[in-house]
Order: sequence, then structure tokens, then C-alpha cells
Amino acid sequence: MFVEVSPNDFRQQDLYDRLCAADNASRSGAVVTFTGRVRDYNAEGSIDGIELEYYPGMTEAALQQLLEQAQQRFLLSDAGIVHRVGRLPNHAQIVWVGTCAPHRKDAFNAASYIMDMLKQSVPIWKKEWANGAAQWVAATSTDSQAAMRWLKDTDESGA
Amino acid sequence: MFVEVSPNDFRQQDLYDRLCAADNASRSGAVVTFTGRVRDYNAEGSIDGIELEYYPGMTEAALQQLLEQAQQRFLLSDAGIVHRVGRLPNHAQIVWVGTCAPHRKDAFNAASYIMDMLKQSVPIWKKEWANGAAQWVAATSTDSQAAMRWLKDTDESGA
Amino acid sequence: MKVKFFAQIRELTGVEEIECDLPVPATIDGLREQLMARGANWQQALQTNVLCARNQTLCDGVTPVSADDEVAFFPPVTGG
Amino acid sequence: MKVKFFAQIRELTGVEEIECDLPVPATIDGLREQLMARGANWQQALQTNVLCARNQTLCDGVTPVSADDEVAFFPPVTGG
Repeated sequence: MFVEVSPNDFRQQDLYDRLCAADNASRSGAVVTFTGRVRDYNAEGSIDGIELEYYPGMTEAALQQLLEQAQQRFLLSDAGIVHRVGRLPNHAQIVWVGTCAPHRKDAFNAASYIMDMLKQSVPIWKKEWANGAAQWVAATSTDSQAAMRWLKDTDESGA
Repeated sequence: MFVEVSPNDFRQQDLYDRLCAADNASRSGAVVTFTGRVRDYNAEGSIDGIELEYYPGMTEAALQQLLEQAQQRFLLSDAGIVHRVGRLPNHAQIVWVGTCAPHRKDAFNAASYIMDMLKQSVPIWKKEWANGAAQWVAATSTDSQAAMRWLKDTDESGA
Repeated sequence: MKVKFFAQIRELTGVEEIECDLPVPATIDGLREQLMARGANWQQALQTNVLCARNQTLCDGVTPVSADDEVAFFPPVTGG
Repeated sequence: MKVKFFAQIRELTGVEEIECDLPVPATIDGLREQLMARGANWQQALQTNVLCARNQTLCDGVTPVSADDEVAFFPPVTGG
């Protein structure tokens, strides 16, 4: 398992190879990767890139906890998350999630689950740039406290 | 869209770059890839690689039709399938499916759908090797004729 | 017409591809009957669990065939 | 104790991190009240829609705090 938060761009091959490097991962039948990239528009119109702020230490710990939770919920051989922060132009890579599993359903479901949870419960905040000004993106979750509840207490995880 | 059937191995980065090369694909927010690899066991025990037979011409056409059907069913920017054939050792890459979409649900669902349909309805036949002998794998679908029905008539697709 | 065989069916018949005369009746099932008359191994190969394609499109037993068609017989698929 | 602010809350308070005395009562809510008394911008920043973490673990308003804790206030997350 690996988690990385950094301003640096990443290469697909490097992360795929890193995910599959572990012996049981290299033998798994299924590998799924998800890559999220900056869209050049939002509901109001075109945008000019984004800016991501994070909480060094807590963000990495939350991502690590998320991977552990995915491993309790699905039959995974290995999984990894890489998330970029800072100013990112349109179409840039933002986030990569990779999952290895004996069976493809687990690999697909785990990657999708990790992305859903990441979006609503990992300490990262997004600004969108447009016309030279940046605006914080409003959270979509109706109850953000509830959405993040799983991060409060590790004993509650994997229920 | 691209489809390729060949005995040759593939590199993740090459296929990812190829998928994202189209303008609308490069601007999409979400990219999902699935890679299937040879497992070193089956229900009976350990195996020593597989061998895949295909129907040159019909197999490529079926894969192409599958991509078109996925594009009618999900909001995709682009998609591709690469499938290897011939003798493949344990842990070798067998199949790659990549999907690009504005939103991640479409990318995930389309990749998962393509793999499900591919497994039950694209003309490829698998032998498993063990103890120096090869045995054809029995189809799991209870009604294989029905499973392949969508390939009969292109007008029925995307229903 | 050109007739192709794949996987178990190819191994049982012992051939990948043959040229056949137009069967009577001129349908997939007519062709299949004609082929099964060739011997026990042909009968075994084509008796059950067989899919067929006409000009690389999946088809039924009642599908008509003509002399310049390419027909294929194969077992249920197991790829991916 | 060390107190950190992120995103909108950081921008409204104008600080990333400050040192605070132990509040009375010594809870997250006590600390929040103490901070909101600093001025209108602090009140606006911490009034609604605020999550908090103690030692990098999400916590509630009633969670106790001690002098060597690291506390953080931030808005709902919008990452990925």
C-alpha cells in the first residue's frame, strides 16, 4: 500500500509498476486504475485551472486509513493513492487510485469506493480559477460532518 | 476508439497515452483502466499459463461493436480495448480496457460493462495448461446463445 | 462455401477450415447435418453447445447460407 | 496549544497557525468561542460549517483539549 501527496505530476507506468511490485500484487488477476484530471469548465462556465490545499500529515493519514478500510471491505492484493496539491492547470492529472485484486469486481468496486470516500472525506480543499480570480468550491455533501465520521475513530472502520 | 488483438505484450503508458490522445479524451475528467492478467491457479489447483484462440476478423469486429455499445450506454469521451492471444505464461497481461469520460461513474461503469460483455460474448477461447497438458475452459454462462445475442444484429444494440 | 472451426470443435474435427458444397436445405442447420454425416468425431464436435456465425456475424440454425458465404462453428466463448 | 486554519477559514482569519492558551472550558467548543471573540472576521470564519480535528483526527465540539494538542479548523472537504 502506498499514499503520496505532492505537487509533482506522475506517470501512469511508474504508478502501475509500483502498485504491482509486491509479490501478491504481481500475481493478481485484475488491476484497475482511476485517474482524475482537471476539467476546463464548471457549472458556471469555463475555468482556468484549480488550486488544491491540504493538511500535511492529516491528509496522508486519512488516505492511508481509506486504503485500509477498502482492504477490509474488498478482497484486495494491494492498493495505492497519489494526490497532487497546489496550482494545477486545466487537463492536468489530479489524483490516481490503483487497486489489485484476484477478481475484477473487487478491483473495480474498491477503486470506485476509494474515489467516493476520498471526495467527501479527505482533508483537501479546492479553488477554481476563472477570469484571474479564484473561488472556493462549495461542498456538495449535505452533511459533511456525517460524511467524515469514519475518520474520527479507527475502531469504527470496516464495519 | 481503438481495438487491437495480437500476441504482443503491451505497456500501460503507451495505451493510456493512446486513449487520451484524442482532443476530447485529453480534456475528460476521468480515466479508468482495467488490466486482466493470467492467474496461476484455477478451481482445481495451480496452472502453468493459458492459451487463447480467436477468430481473426470476427473478434476485432465484436470488440469494436462492444465499444460502440458502451458509448451508447454511457457518456464516454473515448475507449479502447487491447486483447492478447496465443500462449501466455502465468501473470502475463491478457487484456486492457480503457475508458475516458467527463464523470468518473461513467468511466467506471463503462469499463466494468465492457469487461462483463467481453467475457461472455466475444469470440475468444481459453485453454489452461497444467502438468504439461492443456484443457479447454468450460463456459460459465448458462445460456451462451443468449449471452451473444447482442452480436447478431447491430440494429438491436444500445437498447 | 468456406467453413471454419474453432477451439474444441477444431480439435475434434481435426480441421481449421474446409470448402463445402451448398447444403440441402441451404441453411446453417442443413450445413451442420451435412458435416455431422462425415463421421463420429464430426457428430460429437457439432452435436451440442455449438454457436455459429455467417460472414463473421452470429446467426441461428435457420439462417440461409449461399455459396460465397464464410460460415464458422465454435463453442461458447471463454475469453478475457 | 497550536491551532491551524485551512481554506476559507484560513483566508477569513488571515492566519495559518497560531499559539493559543488553554480555553475555558478546555474543549473544542471552548476554543472556538475564545477564537470567535477575536473579531468579526473570526466570528464569520468559525460560525458555521466548520469541521475540526484534534491531533489530526476529526473530532466534535465536546472533545476535550490539552495544552500540547494540535487543533485544526477547516470547511467541508472538496478534494479529488
